[in-house]
Order: sequence, then C-alpha cells, then structure tokens
Amino acid sequence: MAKVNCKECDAEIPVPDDSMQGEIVTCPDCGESFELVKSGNEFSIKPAQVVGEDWGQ
Amino acid sequence: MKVGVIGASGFVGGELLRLLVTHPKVEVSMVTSRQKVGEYVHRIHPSLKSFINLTFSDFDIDKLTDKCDLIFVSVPHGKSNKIVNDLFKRGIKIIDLSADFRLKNPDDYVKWYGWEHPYPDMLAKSVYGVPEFHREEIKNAQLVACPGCMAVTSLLALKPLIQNDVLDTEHIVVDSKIGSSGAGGQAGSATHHAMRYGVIRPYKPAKHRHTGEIEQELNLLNNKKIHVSMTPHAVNMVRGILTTNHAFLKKEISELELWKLYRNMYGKEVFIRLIRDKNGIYKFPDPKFVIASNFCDVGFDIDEDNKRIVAMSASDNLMKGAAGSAIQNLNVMAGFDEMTGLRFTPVTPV
Amino acid sequence: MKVGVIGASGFVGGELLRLLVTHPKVEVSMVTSRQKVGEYVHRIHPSLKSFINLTFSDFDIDKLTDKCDLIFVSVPHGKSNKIVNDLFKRGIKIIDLSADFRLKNPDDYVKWYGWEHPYPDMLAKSVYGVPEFHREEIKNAQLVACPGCMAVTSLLALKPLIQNDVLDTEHIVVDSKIGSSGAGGQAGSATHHAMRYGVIRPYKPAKHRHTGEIEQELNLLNNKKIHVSMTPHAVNMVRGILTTNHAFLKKEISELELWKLYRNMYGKEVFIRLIRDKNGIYKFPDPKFVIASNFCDVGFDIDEDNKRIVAMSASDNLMKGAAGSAIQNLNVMAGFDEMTGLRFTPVTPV
Repeated sequence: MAKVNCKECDAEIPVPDDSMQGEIVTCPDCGESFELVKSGNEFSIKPAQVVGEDWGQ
Repeated sequence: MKVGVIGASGFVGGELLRLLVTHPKVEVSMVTSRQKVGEYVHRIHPSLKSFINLTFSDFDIDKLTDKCDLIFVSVPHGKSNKIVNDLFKRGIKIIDLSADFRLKNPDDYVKWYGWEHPYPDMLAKSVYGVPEFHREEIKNAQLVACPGCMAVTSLLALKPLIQNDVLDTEHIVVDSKIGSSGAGGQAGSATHHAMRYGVIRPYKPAKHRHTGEIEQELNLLNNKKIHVSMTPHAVNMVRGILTTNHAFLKKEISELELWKLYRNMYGKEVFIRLIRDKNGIYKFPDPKFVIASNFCDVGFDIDEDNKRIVAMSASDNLMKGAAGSAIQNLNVMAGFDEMTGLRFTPVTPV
Repeated sequence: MKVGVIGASGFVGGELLRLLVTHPKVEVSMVTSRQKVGEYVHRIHPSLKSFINLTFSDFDIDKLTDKCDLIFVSVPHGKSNKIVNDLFKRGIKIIDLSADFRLKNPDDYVKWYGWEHPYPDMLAKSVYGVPEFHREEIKNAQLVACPGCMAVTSLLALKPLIQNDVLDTEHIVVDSKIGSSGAGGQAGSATHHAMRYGVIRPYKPAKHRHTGEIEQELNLLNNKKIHVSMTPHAVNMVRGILTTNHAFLKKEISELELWKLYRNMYGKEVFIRLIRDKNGIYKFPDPKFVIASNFCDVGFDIDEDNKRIVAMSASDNLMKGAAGSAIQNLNVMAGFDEMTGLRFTPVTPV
C-alpha cells in the first residue's frame, strides 16, 4: 500500500491502492484531512476543507 | 518469579494484587497487612474473589526474603523507609510505592515532606521508577522508587520540551486534576462520599510534595534549575488524572516541529500515546480513555498570542500513577517484555 | 480465527472490539458501521488507539463472508434480523447482540417488541446465548442470540430456585438498577449528562421487553408458566447492573440448603461467584466489584417473617450483559476454554 506524509504532523498516511484523484484521506495520528492528488501512479496531498466537530461547551 | 506485597489492604495494594494475579510470569507468594492479619485477601478486595486464596500474613522479614524473589512495599509515606532499608540489607529486590526514596537529595525530604530521612546513604542506591526516564538504570537496580501519580503524568508531558530546551524554565504552571482514589483508602471527612461527591477542590495549591520529584527529574534533563508551579484539584472522578502543563516558549515553534519532538521522544514507547486530533471530537488527552490501562496519553496545543504551549497528559492514578508503573518496573528489572501482564485496553466508558 | 463486527460504533460494539483486540485466538478482519465508513476505528473509540489500525468499512456481505469465519452483529433491535437472515443463508456463524432472535415464539415479538418477526422460521435455529443455561446447544449453533443485560443478570439469580421448584411462581418481583451505558450510545434528552446525572429514574415499570426473555428461559426450567414482574431503574452509574429478585418460598428452606442449591448449580461455573458474607462489610453482590469483568456475582438472603427470599445478582451491563457474553459464546462455539480473552480481574474502585 502506498503512503504519503502528513503535512500537519509528518505521520505516514496509508493510501489504499484503489484510491482516486480528489478522494479525502485522514491522517491516523492527527486527524487532519487531505485531498489526494494523483500524478501517474504517484500520490500527493493538499489540504481539504473539512468541518471539524466541536463540543461547543 | 515469586513476589511478596507488603501493605496490600489499601487501594494501591489492591490494584497491585489485581495486576499480579493475572501476570503470566509471577506468582504472589506472600501478602502482608498489619491491620488485616489472618483475613482472606478476597474479603478485603472482593473483586479478587476466585483469583487468590491467600490470607494476609504479618510482617516477617525472614519468611519474606525466603519465599520471595522480589518485594513490593506499599505502605504509607514515612513508614516505608525502615522496611525498605531492612529488606535492602538482605539483598532482595524491592519496588517501593511510597515517596520515601524518590528524592536524591536528603535536604529535599525536609523541604517537601517535613521529615529528616533516616537512611540518607540509601538515596543514591534507589532509582526513580519511570522507565521512560531511567530504563537502563532500572534494569540493574535493587531498589526502585515508583513515582508520585501526578508527578509522572506531568513529567511525561514536559520531558520532550525540557530536554529540547524550548521553554522558559521559570514559568511552568502544572494545574492537575485527580480522582478520589488518589487520596488513598483511609476514611476521613475529606473522603466521605457526601462531601467528596461533585467537588472541584483545590488542595495544597502551593508546595505540593510531587513538585519536588518533578523539579528533580526535569533538572536532570536540562542542567538549568527548573521551577514548577503546581496546584492539584480533587475532582468528581474515582480514577484518573489530567495534568494541564502551561509553559512559555523561548522561541517560535511550529506544530509540525512539536509533533516531531514528541514522536522522536515517544515513538517507541508502548505506554505513551500522542493524542492531538484536528477534526474529531476527541482532540486532546482525557483520563476517560485510559482508565484501568497503563497508558499515559500526551498531547499539546499552541497559544500563539501568549507564546504559550499547553502540554496535556492523562493517566489512571492507580495504574501508570502507581501499581501499573510498579509492574512495568518489575518487567524491566526481570527482563520481561514491558507489556507483560499490562496489555490492557482501557475500559471506556466507565 | 477471523471475525467481523457489524455495527461497531456504539458502546456495545466498542466493548466488543475492546475485548477482541486482545483475544489471543481471534483476529478482527472487518469492522462495519453505516455512519462512520472510512473513519479510523481508534478515532471513534480512542481508548483502542495502538490496538487496532482498521477503518470502518461499509456493509458488504460478500466481503464479510469471504474474510470472516464468524460475525458479530451489533446493530439496534429491529434492524438486525435482515442482516442476520442474509448472513445465515451463507452458512456463516453469527453472534447477534440485538434482541431480534432471543424469543422462540413469534407472537412474543408482537407482545414484547411491538413488531411482527419477518423471519419466524429462523427462531428455532437461534440459541439463547447464555452458556450457563444452553452450553451444549451453543456448541453446535450457527446463530446465537446474546441475552438482554438485565435479563441474564436476573436469570442467573433465579435459576437455582426455579429449577428446584421452591418458589411461588406467581409473585416474582425483579427490581433492577442499571447504569447509563445500558441505554446505548445514542444522544438524547434522557442521556444528556445534566439530566441523567444523579437520577434514580424508574423507566417502563411494567412490560419491559427483557421480561419476555426471563419468562421464556425460566419456563424451560420448570414446566409451569412463570410470571415475572420487572421494573428497571436508571441510576447514577455508567456501568453496572444490580437485580434484586424478590420471591416467595413455597416451603421452609434453610440458608444451608440454599447454599447447596446455588453451589450445586454454579460450583463449576467460572463466571458465577457466590457472594454472601455474614460478617464482612461486603455482604452481598454489588456491581462495584464486577466492573470490566465477565462475572455475574450471585447472592441471597431470607426474610423469614414474609417467607421471602431476596436473590441478588450484579454484573457489568457491557460485559456479561452484552460483549462479555458474546465472547463467552464465541469461546463455546469455537471450542476454546471459556475464559480465553475474558480472564479479567474486575476494576475496583472505579
């Protein structure tokens, strides 16, 4: 399985082989979400707009 | 490996037994308690029914050293040092859960505990029982002093920052919150359910004795004199600690750099988990997710406006804060895998 | 052995995963949840961080039956029967944690749950998942229906009395007390902390759906029609059940005889402990001493004046009341020792 490095915390994010351009992946360590960018069969990521949940205490 | 437990009628002693009776490499051969001599262990700790058939025996040093390879001492602070000293002379391995051998400098006992240490020469022979700080020394130690519960929790959050010298070491505020089992099993007005329920009770806002250990261990990491300003609070929980460590950064540091600092330090530690989640609802460490496990969850946030870092850590005061650390130290001393008898998933919700 | 868990985002599903990830004979190969597809399991169940790296996948029956030897179904009552029926046709072993296959008689589904069972022919194929009642049948079952949490706790207290026919079977009062995790993970006004905290809230004082199971299983023990009058209460606890079963004796019976009745019935059961202590402070079963374990503690007292027996039983609603029983059933079905992956000392105090 391919891997990309999270821009937020530098953890490895696994990228399933059947992933597609534009798909959203989440970093298992810091929960940041990224949009997959596919060039050839290489993957890279760019920040994705995800509404974070909040306790709203 | 045969072990004995001295002073096993309290919460910490009970938690120690709870872990020992299912530890695959250990057999509990003796359990002593001055007040409960002759009583079945499972009648004092009913949850252990069907796991242990021993009765409490009186303290007999010959029997103990004869029947045990290692002894846990879990008696109140101030009462432990004589027992430990006598056992030490017999050459047996000791894990002490009291505060009596945590500090290296004899003067610190007067300063933080208010009593003169009767065996100052022993202090150099004891190792502060946090493998994430002193793993190599613990391997060869005959005497290991388990840490104070809030101390170890705070230390684990601060270590990467102090060791990498990114903090102003004069203004470190440790604001901790702890459950009622941290006050020990003795009955008293402070622990009466009707008066303990639902409180957020600051106690010893200054000069709390765990401060001594925290400063001692942080100073070893960074030869500057570190000052820690600690205030604990008793909160409406039975188990659990959250320490919120407020510190001021000496220089700009990005979240990415902080992640690297923490991951380089703790990446291989089986009992430290880094908790910092941008978008989920569980963003930072919370004792809710470590209860009954030996984990210390560590996380951080940056307050740019005030150049402040908030390093948070959560543990179970009876586990990583006491009995869990004792077993982890046993594993290190005996050369077992550190998770032996400690591979527990936290119990959530509870 | 590879297992899958369908519907693992709630409390029971989370508890099931908590037990499965440290079960020595089992590997979790698939975890599904309709609402959380693609999400890491440990971000929904943070306590499982470092124990599992899976993400929730969508429900795909081909993948499930291909990758798993046995499947746990942990979806809300009423939603489970279709999934179980489809899986059953594929010949795969199923442990269902919902109420959808607990009752044998189709009419009882209308009476107790208010809906017609869509697969009445399946009811004969499912076994009521309490090994202390149906161990032999569970061994060869393809479909096991785990019991209701209060039902199993009450049943275990009453079984010796009903089977030995010492009770008037018309006046059995089951007064149960249960923690908030028993209401499931869904948010709602009833579970909002501010309104749930500190209550002793009777709910469904009559016709509670667990009554159907209790009567069904007791009738099997004693061919007379047994009537059970059950009233549950939500109390200020997260985990734990205490059932207080009030019943009236048909004939005089001594404490000694009662001890024999219970010991003959449960002497060899690893998850039943008899708790009745004349002089200690812990005299009767109390959920405080079973939390996070699969034990059901059973005890009794006799009220001579009223010829009444008070049979008490305590369990952890998420363990023996749900996920613990599911693992116990797995062990029976797979021929493992019943304590495999369940040999936990209760966590006390918590």
